[in-house]
Amino acid sequence: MVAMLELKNVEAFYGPIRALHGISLSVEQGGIVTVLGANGAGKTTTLRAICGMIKTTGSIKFEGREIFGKLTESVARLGIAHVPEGRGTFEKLTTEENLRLGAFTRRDRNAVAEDMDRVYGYFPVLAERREQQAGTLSGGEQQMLAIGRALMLRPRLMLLDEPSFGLAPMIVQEIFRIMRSINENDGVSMLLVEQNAALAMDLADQAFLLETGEVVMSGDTKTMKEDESIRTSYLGY
Amino acid sequence: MAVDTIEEKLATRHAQSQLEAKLAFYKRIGLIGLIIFAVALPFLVSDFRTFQFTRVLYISIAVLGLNILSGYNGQFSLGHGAFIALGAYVAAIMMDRWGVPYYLTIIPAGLIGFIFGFLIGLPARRLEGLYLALATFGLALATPQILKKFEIITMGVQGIVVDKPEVPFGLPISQDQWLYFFTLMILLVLFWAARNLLRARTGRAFVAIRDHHMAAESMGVNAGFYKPLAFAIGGAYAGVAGALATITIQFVAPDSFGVFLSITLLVGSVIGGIASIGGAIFGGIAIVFIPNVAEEISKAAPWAIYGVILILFMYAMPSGIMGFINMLWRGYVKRLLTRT
Amino acid sequence: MEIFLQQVLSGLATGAIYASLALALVMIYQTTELINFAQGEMAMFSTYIAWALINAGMPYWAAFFLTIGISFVGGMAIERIIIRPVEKAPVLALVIVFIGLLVIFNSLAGWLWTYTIKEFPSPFPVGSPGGNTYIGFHQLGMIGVTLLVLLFLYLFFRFAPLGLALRAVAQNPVSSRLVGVRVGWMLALGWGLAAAVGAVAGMMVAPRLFLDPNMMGGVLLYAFAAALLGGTTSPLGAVIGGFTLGVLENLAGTYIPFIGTELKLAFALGIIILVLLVRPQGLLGKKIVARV
Amino acid sequence: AAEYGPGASDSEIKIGNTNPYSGPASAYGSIGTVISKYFDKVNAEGGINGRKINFVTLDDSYSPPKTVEQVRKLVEQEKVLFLFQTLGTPPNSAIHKYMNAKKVPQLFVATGATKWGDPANFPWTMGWQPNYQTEAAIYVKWMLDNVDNPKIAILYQNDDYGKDYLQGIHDGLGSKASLIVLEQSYEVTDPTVASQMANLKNSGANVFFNITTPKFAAQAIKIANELGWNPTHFLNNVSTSVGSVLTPAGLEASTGLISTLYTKDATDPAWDNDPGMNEWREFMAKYHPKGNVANGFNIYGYAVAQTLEHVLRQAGDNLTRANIMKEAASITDLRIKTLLPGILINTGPNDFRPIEGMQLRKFNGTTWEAFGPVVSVDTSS
Amino acid sequence: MAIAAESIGGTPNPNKSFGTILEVRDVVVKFGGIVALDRVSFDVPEGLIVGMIGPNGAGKTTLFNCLSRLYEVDEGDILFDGQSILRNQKHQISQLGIGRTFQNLALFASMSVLDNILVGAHSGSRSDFFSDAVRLPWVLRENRLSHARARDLISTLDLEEVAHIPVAALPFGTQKRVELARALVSRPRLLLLDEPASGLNHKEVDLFASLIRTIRDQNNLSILLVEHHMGLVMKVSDRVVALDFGRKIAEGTPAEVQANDSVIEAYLGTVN
Ligand SMILES: Nc1ncnc2c1ncn2[C@@H]1O[C@H](COP(=O)(O)OP(=O)(O)OP(=O)(O)O)[C@@H](O)[C@H]1O
Ligand SMILES: Nc1ncnc2c1ncn2[C@@H]1O[C@H](COP(=O)(O)OP(=O)(O)OP(=O)(O)O)[C@@H](O)[C@H]1O
Ligand SMILES: [Mg+2]
Ligand SMILES: [Mg+2]
Repeated sequence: MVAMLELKNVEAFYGPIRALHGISLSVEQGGIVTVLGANGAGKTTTLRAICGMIKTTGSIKFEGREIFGKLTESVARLGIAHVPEGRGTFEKLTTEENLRLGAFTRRDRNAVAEDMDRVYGYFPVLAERREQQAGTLSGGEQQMLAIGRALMLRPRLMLLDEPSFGLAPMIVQEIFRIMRSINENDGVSMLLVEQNAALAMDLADQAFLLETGEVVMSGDTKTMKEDESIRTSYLGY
Repeated sequence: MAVDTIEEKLATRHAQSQLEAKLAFYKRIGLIGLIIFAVALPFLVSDFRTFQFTRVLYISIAVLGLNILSGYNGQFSLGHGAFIALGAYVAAIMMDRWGVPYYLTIIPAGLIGFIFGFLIGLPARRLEGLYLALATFGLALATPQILKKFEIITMGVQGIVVDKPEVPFGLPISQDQWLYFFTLMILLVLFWAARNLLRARTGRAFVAIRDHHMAAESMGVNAGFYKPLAFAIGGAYAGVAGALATITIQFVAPDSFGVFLSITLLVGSVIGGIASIGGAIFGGIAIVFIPNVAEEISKAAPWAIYGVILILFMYAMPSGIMGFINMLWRGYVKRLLTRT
Repeated sequence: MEIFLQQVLSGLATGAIYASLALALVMIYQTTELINFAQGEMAMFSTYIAWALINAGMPYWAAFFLTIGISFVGGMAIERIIIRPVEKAPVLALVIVFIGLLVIFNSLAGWLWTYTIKEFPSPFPVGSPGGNTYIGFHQLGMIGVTLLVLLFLYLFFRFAPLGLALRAVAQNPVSSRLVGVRVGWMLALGWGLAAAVGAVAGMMVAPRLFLDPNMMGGVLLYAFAAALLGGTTSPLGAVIGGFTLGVLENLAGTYIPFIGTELKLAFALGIIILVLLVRPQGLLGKKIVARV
Repeated sequence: AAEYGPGASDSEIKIGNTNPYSGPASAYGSIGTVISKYFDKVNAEGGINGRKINFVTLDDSYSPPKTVEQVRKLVEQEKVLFLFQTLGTPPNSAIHKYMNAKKVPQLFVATGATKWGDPANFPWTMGWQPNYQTEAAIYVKWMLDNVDNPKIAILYQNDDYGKDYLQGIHDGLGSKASLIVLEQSYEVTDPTVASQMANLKNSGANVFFNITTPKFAAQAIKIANELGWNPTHFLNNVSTSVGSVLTPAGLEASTGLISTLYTKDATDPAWDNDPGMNEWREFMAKYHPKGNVANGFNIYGYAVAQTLEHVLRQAGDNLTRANIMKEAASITDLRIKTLLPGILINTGPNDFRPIEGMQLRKFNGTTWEAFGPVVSVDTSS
Repeated sequence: MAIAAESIGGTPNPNKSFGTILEVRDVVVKFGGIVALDRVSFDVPEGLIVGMIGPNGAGKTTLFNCLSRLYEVDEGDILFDGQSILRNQKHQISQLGIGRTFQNLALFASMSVLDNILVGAHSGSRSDFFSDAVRLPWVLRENRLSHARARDLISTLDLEEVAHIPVAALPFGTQKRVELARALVSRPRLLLLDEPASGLNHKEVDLFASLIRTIRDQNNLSILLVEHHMGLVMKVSDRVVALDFGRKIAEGTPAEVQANDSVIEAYLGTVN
């Protein structure tokens, strides 16, 4: 079985600065992989590299096809949804317009409408804020919006950059529940960057640990949880 | 960024500060060299060229004013020519009507530019981006019309002719050379002041407002004061430039101050590098010389060539000449750093 | 009273001129959140193309639609070829490129067709309804066409997902790409549509103003003001802004002796700025709030 | 033996000029172009007294500071013998003092302001065309003689040119200035003069002075017609071109316009077989094929260049600046074939106004018909 | 972060004086139909750290924005040191002694770290444009003082390496420290922190907890802390206020609030 997503030796650059020094990782079909690492380790950069948002070298394959060098929009059109760091809200549009844009590439109007209801079902507060200018939503509401917008794409692979960022504990639990259900019911694969390592490790099957742009440790989450250094740095027990 | 021991940290820091000192030294030498060159220039070229460079100097002063306003404070002005007009008329009227010597017109022109700038900056506080552009564009458009309307003061469309300043103290130089030095002196003072200002509390407040309006206020920056202040300072610089323009050209008329002047200033400012001090000089050079170059290339459609030059310039140096130089400089510093 | 009516109607007719170009500005604003200073000159250039086609013997309406098509493609080409290299440059660099385009089109038109004014035909009958001296068929037709363009833009932004995508691109190209919007093509589309709308404006105003390379130079500022007064995101606002401006300046010029005809533009702008001070989003614009 | 000032030699005479080839006044640029072409012709035919003309023409965008710069370049760097046909009142005002201080001729300037004919104060500056005030005075005089109970409305361009005409009308009316019921101005940047025209019509005037440049002239004529306003309509000389003003405005609407002309008009069928105009047409075809024959500037430029040619021929081998000025001030009864019959050029040490005569003409729907003699009004005050 | 970790844990603050520095009185804020704050009242005692929790959209940031005068209060009053701040304008707040950080970062993107922090010193300095332009001696002196203070904070918060780098290029966590330094440089008496720990990993949160307490103790600060990271809130807060739908639903010691039923229902969820 080919991996759904496979990165080989990926380097990434911000101008002349090299932020990734040859990352290799893969996400199985239907799998959930989490990427851990300290501030500035390169987690966000890894996700950006996959989406062609920054200058990269190396090989990135999606379902066996090379997507390296593709435009970001073409990557999205393959069914890869990205919940970006900083949420990427369309601040001047309404909540609903933000969600509609998530489904921009889709032509199945009825299903889109269903999905819209589904997202509102997940996050009732967004339904109440339908016509509100998205930039005035609270931080957490915008985070829900970002996740909702990604779901609207009906992706096959989700790249989630700290989905729990700024969310209240209850919503965090809710979101992880949703992710698990989407993964299990719809077979959506996920690449998850998350500071709440305990939750992430529970959800994911595989984990990669980044340090200054390199993978320093990887494995399935069960064994990783046993690791002493991971426990002290990321899990806190 | 992973430095392990205190010793290592101190060692890198020491190397870094040595390097900084060295670079600062280079910069200073470069600056002194430039000033010497500027002083020597009129002795190397003809009176006509000297006159052209005098224009470069006073236009640079106006561009610097615009840089402070638009580049540092982020208030986009399409009407900066209005302040030049103001300064120019203040000087012309003082000289022509009241017989005031030319050198006494500079400060009043600057002051009146300052006051008008502040007044115009007051409503501008509530206008952002395009709205401010429209308001200032309107100002630029109305300037010649207002000058024509108030004929009693401005002599209307006839304009005002003034005398060329004499060389003082029996110096053995030509009138054009004297005017150049006079303008250069004022320019140096104003550039020095701008540099101080922008590196200090006021300058930081300007940039803070540009970068994040609300955060700036929360840090105690009174945008309601600093925004008009930026207008006032921009206006004062342009006012001084206007007075110098009158003295250099010896003629003012409403048609010298149309919309195109304001647009030209903006073009110069962006080409030079809008958020920079040194860029203003390049802006002045660009404003005076690009049309000449365009004319050399094609007499038939010089403006088309001018447009092409502008576009190509922006392709090559989207952050202006100074932005480009800074990029090269940073590259050089980086190479120095990696060598050590 | 008669003069009042006369001035109001003449203001509406002139307002239609402002409104038609303002629509093009709104169109480009939706995709870039910028005003293209070259929009007027592009419209003028399109009108020359139409003029050349008509002079070569093409029937009016054929030339009309062909010109719209050429302008659409031309607008897209300009975006893809000239604007693209500075897409990511600072805003002011783009503004300078707009200014560059403005002077190039102006100068090119002067070079190709000289500065002598040219007559441009109107598709509408000569004269006026019932032989009245207030408003002619052409002015009425022009107002009608402006409203048609408005309707088209309204439907486009209201119902086509493309309309939403255009606005998204203007605000946040990065997020737009993440949801699969082809940003480059959207920008090109925006430019193409703006150029096409501009072409309609040019062909409608030329019979009134006469065709010359500076035909749109004066109109641009009015259109700019009209678009801001109405609210840059609202096509209807732009049209209302245009009509308001046309009537306002006429009445100011007629009834306020000190303002007279010299300062009527300055006065009208002053009023607009006062309105914007109270209502910064323009008459019909949606208020956009920034928060921390 | 030959005597030479700067810019002149056995083989060459270098002449400087500024014109707005760019900017809002760029329509005037065609004057500079046609003059260049005319000197191409002169040179192709052997030059003047064996010397080629080197005509250096620079762009000043109609902006006085730019003019000063370009003129200093011409005088100090290019070292031209003199300046010829520098265009526009503000640009010429800006260099007026400089030229006279430097004692460099500022010859046949392209503006109709009155101040260029002032040899006592500015002996190095000379105009060429009839000045605007003279023209205005001619209309006023005729109007006072021929219109009963006149009530005057005026539309003028709000700049030096328009104001000069306005001044001329006021001077011509003298104590009768109260006959003016309404004056309206427009800016060159205005899109249309519709509003002004409505007000002028509404003023109840029966006389209309139309002091506008071609585009606005065409608009004004057209709008007056649409408004059903039929005053005695005086159109200033600047905008009399049949091809590029009256035809766009509508020939029917233009019928009855009164103006003064001093040049012939290529689009006027009256001159279709005129030998002088045929010469000009040949020139246009051979040396300036891209030039628009409907554009009156091409006739104007041709005529003024011929005037200069005459002066230079007359100067012979004495090509000093002082002598150029002297020769320019001693023209008697020069006839230029593209000027109207009866218009003669005369200058003298105290007469720096080459063309002072004009002839009233009325548009009959196809052509300008002369009526009355060539008149000149003395405005030197 | 190389912060000395001595004062981790709930050791009581020796500077505690039990005066009240901030009183929020029946504050109401509405946005159209939404009532973002509904008669919220609570106090911040001098020298204490008050945590504020609540679901997303409960109105926490809105309250901060009222304290900064970025939002207008529809009803109610806010007293700082016994004086209503509602008469003050936004730029006067920092001068009163209230410093803050922002939930979504609000740094001056083009400026270096040092300059960002120096802007924070704006309200604590006096120089005007003229004295700046001609470099009057007292301005230079004042400038040296601000620089020294900024340098201090840069080293406390371990920002030396990046002091001259434009903040836009820094990782998120570093930017948060810059914001903290910028808020501290003007020596505020009340510090408002809006989700300072979001985006930090577990270890970093721990370090941050000790940092807050150290800063509080060294500067005699009072702190109002909005945070979703319950571990942090529980560890550092002396008192906790909980909001839901703009209403205060609980107030008390961390333990009390954590055990409160409505808080569990609205905010914490059952699993925690
Ligand atoms: N826009 C940028 N310009 C320059 N450098 C950048 C930029 N964004 C990130 N970097 C650098 O790239 C490196 C990796 O950053 P990245 O954002 O991928 O980290 P991260 O692991 O996501 O951290 P965090 O937990 O803070 O989100 C950092 O050293 C950072 O300074
Ligand atoms: N300017 C505004 N216009 C309209 N609604 C607003 C505005 N600002 C805030 N709101 C609404 O008020 C409510 C409170 O927002 P606030 O940002 O205070 O929430 P919060 O408690 O800080 O939430 P979070 O934990 O997600 O940051 C939200 O529902 C938000 O949508
Ligand atoms: Mg990240
Ligand atoms: Mg919040």
